Amino acid sequence: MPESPDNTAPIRTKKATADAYFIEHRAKVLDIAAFLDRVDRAGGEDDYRVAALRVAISLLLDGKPERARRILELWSDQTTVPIGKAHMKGAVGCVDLSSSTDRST
Amino acid sequence: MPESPDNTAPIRTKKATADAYFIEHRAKVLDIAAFLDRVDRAGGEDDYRVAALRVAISLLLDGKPERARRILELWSDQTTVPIGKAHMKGAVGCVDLSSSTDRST
Amino acid sequence: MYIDPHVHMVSRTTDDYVRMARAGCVAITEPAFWAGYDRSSVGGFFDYFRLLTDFEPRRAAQFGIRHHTWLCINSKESEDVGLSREVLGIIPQFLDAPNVLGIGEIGLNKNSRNELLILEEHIALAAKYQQMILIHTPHLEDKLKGTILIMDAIKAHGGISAGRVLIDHVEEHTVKPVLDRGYWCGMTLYPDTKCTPQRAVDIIEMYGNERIWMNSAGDWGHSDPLAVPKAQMEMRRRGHFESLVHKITFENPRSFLSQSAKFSAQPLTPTAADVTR
Amino acid sequence: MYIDPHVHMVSRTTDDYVRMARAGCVAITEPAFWAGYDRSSVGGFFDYFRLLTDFEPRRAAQFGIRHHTWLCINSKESEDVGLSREVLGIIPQFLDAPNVLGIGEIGLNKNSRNELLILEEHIALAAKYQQMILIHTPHLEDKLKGTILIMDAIKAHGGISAGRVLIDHVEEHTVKPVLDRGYWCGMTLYPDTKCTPQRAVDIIEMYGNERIWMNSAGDWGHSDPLAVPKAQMEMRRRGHFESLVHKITFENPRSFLSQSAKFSAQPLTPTAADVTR
Repeated sequence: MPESPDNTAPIRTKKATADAYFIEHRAKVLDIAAFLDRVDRAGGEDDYRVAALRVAISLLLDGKPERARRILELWSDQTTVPIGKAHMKGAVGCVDLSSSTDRST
Repeated sequence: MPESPDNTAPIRTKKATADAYFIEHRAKVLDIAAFLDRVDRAGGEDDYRVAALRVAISLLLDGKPERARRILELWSDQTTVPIGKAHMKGAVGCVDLSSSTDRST
Repeated sequence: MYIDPHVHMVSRTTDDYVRMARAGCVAITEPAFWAGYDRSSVGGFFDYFRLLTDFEPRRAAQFGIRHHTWLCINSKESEDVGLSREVLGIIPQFLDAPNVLGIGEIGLNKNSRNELLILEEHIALAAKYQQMILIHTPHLEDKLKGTILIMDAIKAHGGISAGRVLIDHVEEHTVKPVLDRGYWCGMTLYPDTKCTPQRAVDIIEMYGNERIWMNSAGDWGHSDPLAVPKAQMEMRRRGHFESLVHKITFENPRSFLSQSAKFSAQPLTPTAADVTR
Repeated sequence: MYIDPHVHMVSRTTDDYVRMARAGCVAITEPAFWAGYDRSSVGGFFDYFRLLTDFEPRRAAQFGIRHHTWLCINSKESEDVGLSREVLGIIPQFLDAPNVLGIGEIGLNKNSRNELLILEEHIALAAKYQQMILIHTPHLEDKLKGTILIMDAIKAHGGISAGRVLIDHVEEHTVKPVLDRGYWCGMTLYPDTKCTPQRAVDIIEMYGNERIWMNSAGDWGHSDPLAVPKAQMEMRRRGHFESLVHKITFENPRSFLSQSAKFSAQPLTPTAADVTR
């Protein structure tokens, strides 16, 4: 068992990272493409969750670090006061980015 | 067993499509974000596969239909002549988009 | 009840047979495949074809599953033209076996000249012996180019009816060219590198339900011999009619495969455990 | 060898215990959880706490796994303040059971006023009885807000040491605030809605390996009681040292949990099948 006093990982390269993980993320990009195509083919009004997904996808390409953290923050309820009453038990996955409703009332 | 002469599916809405599939594609966007963050943290030269992934991601947001088909075409070898000899058995997942090498020689 | 028309059972366990049978699998077809390494002599292929035509159908029958097969040397081994021709030479003696449906899975891998040469010779063999053809299309970035080259090669021969050729592993960028030329097509449900059940059902919604089937291509790699019933669940989840589920996963493969009189999807009573081994 | 410090075995099978034991699980802790529906009376909680303190440790012992637990009423049920207080009233009589480590998983779900009220009363109970706390943070879009509200509530009480509180289900946007305030944190490996093994290992690489653990939170929904050994594989795949794998999946949870003298990860010989049922 190799030991390291500070438990650090071996240094990795971008190439090694792509060797290990490119194929599965290639598949995930295709899955998202197919999902967005599916939404296109469906009828009815636009859905705020899909809109929030598109905004998140744009963050993937903005050239800044910590995309995962920033996307999670984007989708988060940014209010700070408890809501009056819980009317459901589940969660949706994102807030409505087009809404400025203060849900703390 | 309900029957339909033309085997068509029930009409679906964008909302119903998001109800069924949003959460898992939300997770896939986060996975891709974390992968791109991981590449950022790694050392060495940029990898052409990650570059091809970024171009594909930009197609997710170009507002045109058939993203899945177009992304697969983007990643495809567009040459039309057989190569001289197969030097490997596997495939990478995309061509090098920065290269105009004719691989048919 | 379903048919998995492309699954490499030589690489799967008896537990997989049990699970497939429980999920409703009544018939399969097993194309000859690459072993994960290049076989070193024609003798290795001879024994593989014996397995596909003798042992494997007996193994499947114990679980009430009808086993059929297709014979060839894989395009991954086509750079060795000499060995490939030796293998082509022994195929005819197996074509009369009761479970052989035709030549397959032939096609291209890296789209090389020798692969194309050996593909052409397989096509000629199929034509000479009036065999159906099961086509493997290349992986990932090589698929689009290879699919076109393969269809051009079949057309160039001139002696093969498009309706007797199944072109497998189509995805969103290859399904339309294949259907437009009159071929049957298969969608392979495979982790990461081919279609997911969702994308396969999308393709049916976009390109129709004629001349198309789904298969697992379960093999010695990361793959899922229960992929077809999982895709059935995906169709039901979307509210597709049970009649469409049945058409895609049973009637369509039965229609194509029944062009060989040897194919059957009739109920089969599981045989006793095979004690001849 | 690993510890799964958050798994709801009441909802899992004996087969899961077998697989966990084979994968190297030596100890688990099971926080009290929501049943999938609201329990209708304090009697239901009484029986649930008996299960967690009596039956489940005996079941786990048959597989050589040491079982520990945490007690509470879940935040999903906190809108019923009256029932919640009844449940708070019966918890003390269970706190001396040999496998009870503290109060948990308490926290917030939709970040409502009543949830916060009942959380504060749980915190006060933990302080009064000098119990450790295991915190559940809300799901998805509610997590960030809830994590801050929870930490504020613990701080406002003033009687709880941060080092005796584990804040679970952190993700990339909550891990740093939790660590910065001196708490322990847990990463939950869960399909779609929490961390994947990959993202959890990313977080370790970005935020360090102190005061952090991983768990499966296996429950009655789509979840994976083998998630921790899978994350160990992910660490090895990246070339992390075995010492780091061991630290994250064994030493860290042992360090935190050993603040209770009742915790043990010592080897346990599997007991005979339990025939008292």
